[in-house]
Amino acid sequence: MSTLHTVNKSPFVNRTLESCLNHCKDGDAVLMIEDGVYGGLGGTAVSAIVAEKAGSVSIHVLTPDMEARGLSADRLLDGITCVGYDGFVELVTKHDRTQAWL
Amino acid sequence: MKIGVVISEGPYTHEAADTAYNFVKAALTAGHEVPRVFFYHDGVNVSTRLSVPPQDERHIQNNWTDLAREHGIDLVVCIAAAQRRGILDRNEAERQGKDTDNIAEGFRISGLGQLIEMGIQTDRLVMFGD
Amino acid sequence: MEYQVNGKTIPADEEGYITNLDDWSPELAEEIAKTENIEMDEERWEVVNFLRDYYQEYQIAPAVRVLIKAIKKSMGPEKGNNKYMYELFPYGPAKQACKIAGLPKPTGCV
Amino acid sequence: MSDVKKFLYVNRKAPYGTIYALESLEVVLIGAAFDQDVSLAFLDDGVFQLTRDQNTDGIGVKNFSPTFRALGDYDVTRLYVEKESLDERGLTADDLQEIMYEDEDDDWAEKPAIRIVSRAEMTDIMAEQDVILSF
Repeated sequence: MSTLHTVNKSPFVNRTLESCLNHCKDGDAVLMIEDGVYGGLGGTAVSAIVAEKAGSVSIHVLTPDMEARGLSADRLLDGITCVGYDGFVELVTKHDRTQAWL
Repeated sequence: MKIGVVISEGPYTHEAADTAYNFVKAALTAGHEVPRVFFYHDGVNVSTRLSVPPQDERHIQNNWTDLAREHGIDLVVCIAAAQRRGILDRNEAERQGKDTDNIAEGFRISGLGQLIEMGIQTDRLVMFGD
Repeated sequence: MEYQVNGKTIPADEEGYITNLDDWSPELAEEIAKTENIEMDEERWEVVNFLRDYYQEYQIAPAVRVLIKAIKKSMGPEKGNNKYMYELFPYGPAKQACKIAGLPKPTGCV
Repeated sequence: MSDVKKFLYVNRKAPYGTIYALESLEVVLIGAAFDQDVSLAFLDDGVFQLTRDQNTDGIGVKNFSPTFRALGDYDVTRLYVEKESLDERGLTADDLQEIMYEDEDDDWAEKPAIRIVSRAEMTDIMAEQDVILSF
């Protein structure tokens, strides 16, 4: 049993990403969408807490949202996977429930 | 798999209705079923047929109306949230003594029970909002 | 729609729910009941007062099943049942009793 | 599998600044009619929804905090509040209003509906749900 968590907030505006990561269990997945994609960048104020979780939790970024914001995959932290909307759907079906961190 | 979708933020201000639209299209392409999309909070504003975005922008309401027609999706707008924000169908307009309705084709106004029912009847529930 | 009470005009919506909840008075309740073809008696006042107290305390009109359960608890099973409630208010306690009690119009959820 | 699903309403936003808290409560009240296994979670700014002495006279907005006390009538009897979220905001359990329910299985004894749980417990509660609604 595992959960897909979605985060759509920039981690520099509020602590939603942090709260999400604090409530993940091993084997869960986090998908960063909309402004949430900024949370996947390397070299930021939140990179360390994301990197720390990246071992026990799989972390993904929605490619179309990333591209819309002019970010390329090489700016992402190691271990983060890019997915399209089809990958989003796959994550939803693969995990037992989806929790949106709105 | 049956996937239920909730949109709880208004169109144009927020990306939620767009992300949900792209997600639902991908889910249908992958062979899943999306029996219902429930609109709550400012998400109910997606359903007004009176919006007139510039021609070079996407028409969020039309997109949903077309997708629903093509795939038989039940687009449900929460009545309590809709009444606060001035979204009415003909019945409600008459009941409330208003001079017009404004709900777009393909959408219907109903109760919050439809949201709970969707949670019970689908395998997954995905929420898009702010 | 509007009601006349003691020479004052009280505005209401198409379905007879008063526009300003502060306008409510027992005399107005009698007026609203009349337009619903209901004669206010002790039993009906009991329910209307219960609804007003409930609203005062919790800021919501209780769902019908909650109302019936609560009435059963405070007034006994012979009053806390559907049949009794619909005898008093044929079109339903949510619709008629709430209107007479001057509570907000139910949004028609569920 | 039974037909009853576990529904969790996750409340992470403060009241009044936005409508989410109020419209979340509206879903809970309607959803209670469906005989599912319902609980509420309050974490992050959501814990502010339950504070005592809310008075909205000055802002002209309806005060819905008393409605939480009606939840027991609707058979909603579990309000999980995260301890760490309270701590971070300088709150203790005493800052929250008292919300009681009557336990049908225990001769209608009055019991507190608010249960303070740790972040780890909250994580476990979330992980055992069928449906999570976020507000």
